[in-house]
Amino acid sequence: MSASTEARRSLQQFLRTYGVLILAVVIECAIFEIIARRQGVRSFLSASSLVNILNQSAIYGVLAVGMTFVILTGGIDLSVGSLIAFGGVISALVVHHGGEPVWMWIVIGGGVALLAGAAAGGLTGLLVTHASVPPFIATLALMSSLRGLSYILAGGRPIAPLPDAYTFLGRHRIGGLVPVGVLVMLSVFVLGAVLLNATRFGRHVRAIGGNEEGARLSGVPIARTKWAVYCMCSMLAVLGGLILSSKLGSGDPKAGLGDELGVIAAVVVGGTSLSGGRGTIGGTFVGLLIVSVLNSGLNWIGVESFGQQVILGVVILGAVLLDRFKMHERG
Amino acid sequence: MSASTEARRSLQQFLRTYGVLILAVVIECAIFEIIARRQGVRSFLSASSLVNILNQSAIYGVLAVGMTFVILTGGIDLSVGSLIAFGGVISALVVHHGGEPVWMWIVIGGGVALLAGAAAGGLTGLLVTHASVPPFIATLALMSSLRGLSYILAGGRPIAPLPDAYTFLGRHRIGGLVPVGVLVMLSVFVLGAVLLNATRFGRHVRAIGGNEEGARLSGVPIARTKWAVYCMCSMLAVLGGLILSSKLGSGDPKAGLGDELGVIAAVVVGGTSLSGGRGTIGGTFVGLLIVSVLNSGLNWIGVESFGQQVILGVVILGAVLLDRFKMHERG
Amino acid sequence: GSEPDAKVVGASLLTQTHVFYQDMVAAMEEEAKKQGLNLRIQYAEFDSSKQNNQVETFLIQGVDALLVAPVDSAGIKPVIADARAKNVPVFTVDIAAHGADVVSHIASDNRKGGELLADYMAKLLGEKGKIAIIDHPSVASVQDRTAGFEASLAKYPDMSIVRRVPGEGQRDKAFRAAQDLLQATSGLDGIFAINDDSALGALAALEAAGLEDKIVVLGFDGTPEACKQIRKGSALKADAVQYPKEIGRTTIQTIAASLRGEAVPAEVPVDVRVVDQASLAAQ
Amino acid sequence: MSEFVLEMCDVIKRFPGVLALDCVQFNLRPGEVHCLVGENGAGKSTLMKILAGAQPMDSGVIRLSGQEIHIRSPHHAQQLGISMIYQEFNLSPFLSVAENIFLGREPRIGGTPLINWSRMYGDAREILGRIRVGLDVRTPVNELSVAQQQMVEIGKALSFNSKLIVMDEPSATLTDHELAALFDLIRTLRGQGIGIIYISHRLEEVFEIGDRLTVMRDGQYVGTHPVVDLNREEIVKMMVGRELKDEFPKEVFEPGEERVRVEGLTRHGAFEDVSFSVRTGEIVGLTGLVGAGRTEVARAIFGADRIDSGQIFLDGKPVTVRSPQDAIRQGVGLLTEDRKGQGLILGMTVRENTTLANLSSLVKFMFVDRRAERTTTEKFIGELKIKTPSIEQVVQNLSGGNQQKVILAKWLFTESRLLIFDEPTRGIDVGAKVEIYKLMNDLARRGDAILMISSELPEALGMCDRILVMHEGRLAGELQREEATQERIMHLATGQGMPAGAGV
Ligand SMILES: Nc1ncnc2c1ncn2[C@@H]1O[C@H](COP(=O)(O)OP(=O)(O)OP(=O)(O)O)[C@@H](O)[C@H]1O
Ligand SMILES: Nc1ncnc2c1ncn2[C@@H]1O[C@H](COP(=O)(O)OP(=O)(O)OP(=O)(O)O)[C@@H](O)[C@H]1O
Ligand SMILES: [Mg+2]
Ligand SMILES: [Mg+2]
Repeated sequence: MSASTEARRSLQQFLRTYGVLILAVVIECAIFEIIARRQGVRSFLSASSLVNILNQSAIYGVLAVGMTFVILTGGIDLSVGSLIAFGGVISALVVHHGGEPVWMWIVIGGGVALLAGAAAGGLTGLLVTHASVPPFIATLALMSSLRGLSYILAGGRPIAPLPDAYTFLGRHRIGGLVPVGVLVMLSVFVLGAVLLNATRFGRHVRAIGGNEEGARLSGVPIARTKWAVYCMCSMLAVLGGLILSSKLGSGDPKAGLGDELGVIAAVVVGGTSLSGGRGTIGGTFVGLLIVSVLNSGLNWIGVESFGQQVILGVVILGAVLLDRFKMHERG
Repeated sequence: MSASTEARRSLQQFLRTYGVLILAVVIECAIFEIIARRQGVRSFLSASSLVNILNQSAIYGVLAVGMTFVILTGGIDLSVGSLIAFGGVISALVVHHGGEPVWMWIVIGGGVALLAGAAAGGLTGLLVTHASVPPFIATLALMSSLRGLSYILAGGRPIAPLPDAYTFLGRHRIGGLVPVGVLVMLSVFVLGAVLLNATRFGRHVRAIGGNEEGARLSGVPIARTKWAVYCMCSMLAVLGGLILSSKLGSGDPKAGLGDELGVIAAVVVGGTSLSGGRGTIGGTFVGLLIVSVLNSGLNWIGVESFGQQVILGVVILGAVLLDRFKMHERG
Repeated sequence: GSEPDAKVVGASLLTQTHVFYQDMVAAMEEEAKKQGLNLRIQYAEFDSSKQNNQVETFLIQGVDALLVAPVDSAGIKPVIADARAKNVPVFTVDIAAHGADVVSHIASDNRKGGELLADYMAKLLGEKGKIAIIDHPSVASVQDRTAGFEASLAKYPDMSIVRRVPGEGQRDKAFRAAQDLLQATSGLDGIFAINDDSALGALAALEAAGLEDKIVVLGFDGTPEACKQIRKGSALKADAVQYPKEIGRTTIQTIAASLRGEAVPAEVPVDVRVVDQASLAAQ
Repeated sequence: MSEFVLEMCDVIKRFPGVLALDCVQFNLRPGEVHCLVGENGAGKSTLMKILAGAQPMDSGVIRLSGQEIHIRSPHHAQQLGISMIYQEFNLSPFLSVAENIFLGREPRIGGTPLINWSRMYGDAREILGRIRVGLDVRTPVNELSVAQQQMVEIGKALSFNSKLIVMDEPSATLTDHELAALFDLIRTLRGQGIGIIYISHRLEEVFEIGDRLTVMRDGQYVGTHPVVDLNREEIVKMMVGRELKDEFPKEVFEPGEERVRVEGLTRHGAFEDVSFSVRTGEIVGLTGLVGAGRTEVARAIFGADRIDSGQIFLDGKPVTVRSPQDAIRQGVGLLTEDRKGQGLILGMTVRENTTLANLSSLVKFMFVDRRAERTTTEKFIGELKIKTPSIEQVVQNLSGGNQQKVILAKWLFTESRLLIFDEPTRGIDVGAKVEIYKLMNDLARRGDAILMISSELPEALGMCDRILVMHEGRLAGELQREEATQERIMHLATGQGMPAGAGV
């Protein structure tokens, strides 16, 4: 089979699988555009607004890729919200107390934060694989402890000021146009898709989620694979935290509160099964768009806070239902 | 076998299964007592303090029983925190706008709130059984929507003042000693245990969690059973909300924020498996004690908020680990 | 930590996560040491049930006075009644308790702060312009701030509130909301952020969008980080300042006086002022 | 160098309440097929799981080509050249056939971590070709039938270049066609010097393919003999510990009223226009090749799947069966072919599984009568000779055959008057099979109707009054007990129409 046929086939496959969800994104955009016009605010579908949506979804996006892997193994990670804060606080601490040259300390700070994230993920992985603690509980415990630790490390308040260079990752736009954060997110998605679809590791992740005992008996290294998945997810959460703290120019221990649920929602709306084994990175991207467009759009047309919560719930449900009905119709 | 041998056997069984967790509660108490003595505050282990702990765990307890059933079917309910607020707000609204006789309106308010809870649970059940939406997502959506709705209903701020009689459920002590809330909680536990262990419904719940397809092919009414379980869990959450709003004498739309995770933690620490099928109401009670004693104890010895979060995570993990090691040693 | 016969004051405060409260608590602890009081502090973290439990715990442990910053101004009433039944005097700080028997309430007026900021905004913008609010409407004190702001802004016919976006009082959420706001709304002139975390989030969004010269931000609380930005001449022009340290100090002084048997006023207002670059430079 | 590729000496394995292996001996020569037989729960699978690294042993010595080895994990066992086809499936449902075959050993492009897809698909096709299975290697395995999954398992075991292959009841889900392919393959492997351990409850297979035979009973080693030295009766006696007179104790009863009749039953894609009837006191067989749609028909009658058209009559009255619950209420029971996935609640006890489908009969004043439940369960354990330490044992811990008996007990307890048995004796030892057949006689005598799906032709021929044969979703024909032969059934099952000399 030639590469182009192969590519066409997988595009068709993608549309067949995610067409409904992509439609949901389109419907969202249309609704917001119509309301925006009525209200006389700026057009929702302008290029700058779309870049803005992508830019805002950078953090969720980076997290969602890691979460997809975790959920594919049949696990879950509730600690990512706290890791956003943890990562930001650690890197801000290093940079705040570091001196010249600023660039070096920023790199060191980011590195230390990523290492700390890897340690946290490693701990989760260890608990899940070697002590068979359910991931829900292991990461719930970590969520609480890491949040408390972030506050303690930061002394309860955001760490600032930080040098201007610190905002590169979050605010810089390459050519004045494409935000660095968006590029980082897109790279993470591409790498994630390659890792999941084209490597042995990706096969193993899926196999574990589909039938863990079967995978074990087939010689799949369960412990090592899961461990790597939790490490990866935690490091990506820290990366998200670095982007956020760079956007804000401060290391905020309150950051990311409650974000774990939003990220999980995006992944599941994108068609990944919470019982593991089934799901794709492409689906996660579409799920992310549904949630991000919604969040931005509601702010755009000025829905107040309480109404936003009601609508968020309804839309999550609507998207999942839409997807379910498609499945029913097919099978 | 005589009834007393039977009873002794099941007590032995209980101790074998939960001995380690009960030990954890004892250790917690001992540590808090030692620290309290050092600090020169009053003894943690006084009768009034223990009644206080039970009283404070009444709301979590009522919720935890419902959550145990949901988790036993292999589901999860993230909406219970919002239902606490929702129930309190609705009943407070009714009482606030109702007139004389106060008692009648309190009963009506409670009834309406419970019905609203049943409706919410019924919706979840419907989504889970007939549209096969994963419970995590269905209840996550409901969690968001119900929270928003509670704020909107309450106009963003607690509903008050309410008549004094409203505080009966939450504050009255029978004979000046035993809080009504504690009695309610204990009854819910006893009824829950009977329902789970001695009825067909309870058997069906565990069968569904153990192997849903197998249960269906054995004639277990899957949809009806699950539906009932979600209704029950939601109504119990509303009952918890009624107790809370009665304690506070107001209907607070902020109430119960994040409590879903604490309740799930208590249930899982008590040995119920998140994948369904395995767990007991007795275990949930012990799990509840572990979490409640911890919360009370940390307040008692005056640990500040950040430290509490760190310790909460560590203790949840510790309790689950303790339990796991026991299992390893046996099996 | 104090001598064994020191009077014990149990405090259940709204949160430990706000800089305002951290500053207030620092001053309280310092003053308590001076006054020879044993101050035990708990934080409810916006959870009325938890606050209820904390107050009950204090009552069982036996304290000589209770200090509360209520999560739920109405819902605190029953436990305050319990305390009164045990003859424990109750004081509230920052947030009032509705209809409860409280010895004294020490706070600065959130509503007043909002009013002052509206006037400042009017002055800054020449009494005309479109304003947006970074809101957090589930918190009572925030509701007072925005109510004051709105009421006072109504005096200026050419000024209007065109948007309210939710920032949850958190920097990251406020940042996101402000970005959407800036994208959606053209011709915006000013932003009122309900606390300094929201203001700093909005400021970051303005800077990221390159709009820091076009739109002004007003904040609330006067945290050191915000003051630094104001002093620097950023888009954050002014803050309503509540002087948390003064509130903390006054609170403990009031409690100490009351415990000594002195009469204390039922309301102890602490000044709210607006600080801007000029007034900060003058300090 | 030892003459044996494998020696297992004095292997002991204890489970809570069970001594599963009590000083067991086993050895294997290169290029031989060594059959392992024994009653259900004798410890065959346990011994093999130890060999494959899936479970640790308590004590004992394992030597591979004379070298003592300590097997740490399934992965380690594979590296040592031991591969295993488990009694229960271990495929990953959402991965394709090829991905499953090469799981854990995916071919890579050069030194990169990237998978070499074309090689993987090619190799998978080649392996399946060797066992004459024409599957699309890209199909996710959850879309395959049980038999197809079994073939994938076999393909997977072949893909290792192993010194020895363990096959734990590979034939249980196969029909003769696939079995023939499997045996050809085994002969080829034997020719290549590969040692094969073959576990089966079908003794005819032992005679067809086996070189030597080891018998186990109750966790103990009974003995090892060349197959040619033994006859069927001797093996059975070693296994069961006594003589078995009649392997198919068929009793014929005068059929009564029509219990069930289906007319024009159709579910598109699964079966079309199926019509037949079963009368009380009758045992009717339903056979066919793998994938003929027998299971689907059974599920449709039981209300587990919807039907597109057609009508079901019970006792002459047209009925609509909306769900299994509905079916049970109307006196229909279905013993499923997939015990792990559909037959049992693995985490529940023997007692709870036994009573699950008819719990309502034990309810007194809203509560389940524990005492009655216990006596009921104990009665069935006795009647079916279920080997379990107690009624409170979790069924997960029972041997495969004993699990099957628990499912049987469950359906007996419902007192259904139409019982559909889908491969009821799969994985059941010869002794127990006879017990089950006797039970079927008892049911028929009582006036129940039985529809038995079976891929084992001797069983169908031995026990059924009539045999229905399906071919590609349609009824290809019906044979009376007297006229049925293996050849005639195969003729129908392979779609060659009604054989000469047989009429309905
Ligand atoms: N994980 C386990 N826990 C407890 N007991 C077990 C476990 N696995 C097997 N057993 C017990 O060990 C014994 C041997 O079981 P095994 O599965 O090896 O039998 P088998 O010979 O393979 O039987 P079958 O022919 O039915 O497959 C049985 O009594 C079984 O109940
Ligand atoms: N889950 C599934 N998804 C798609 N097709 C399936 C599925 N299960 C079975 N089939 C197909 O349905 C048809 C009949 O199934 P099945 O093999 O169960 O019939 P059967 O006659 O009962 O065979 P056996 O009992 O020997 O397995 C086959 O073509 C099979 O491939
Ligand atoms: Mg076996
Ligand atoms: Mg079949």
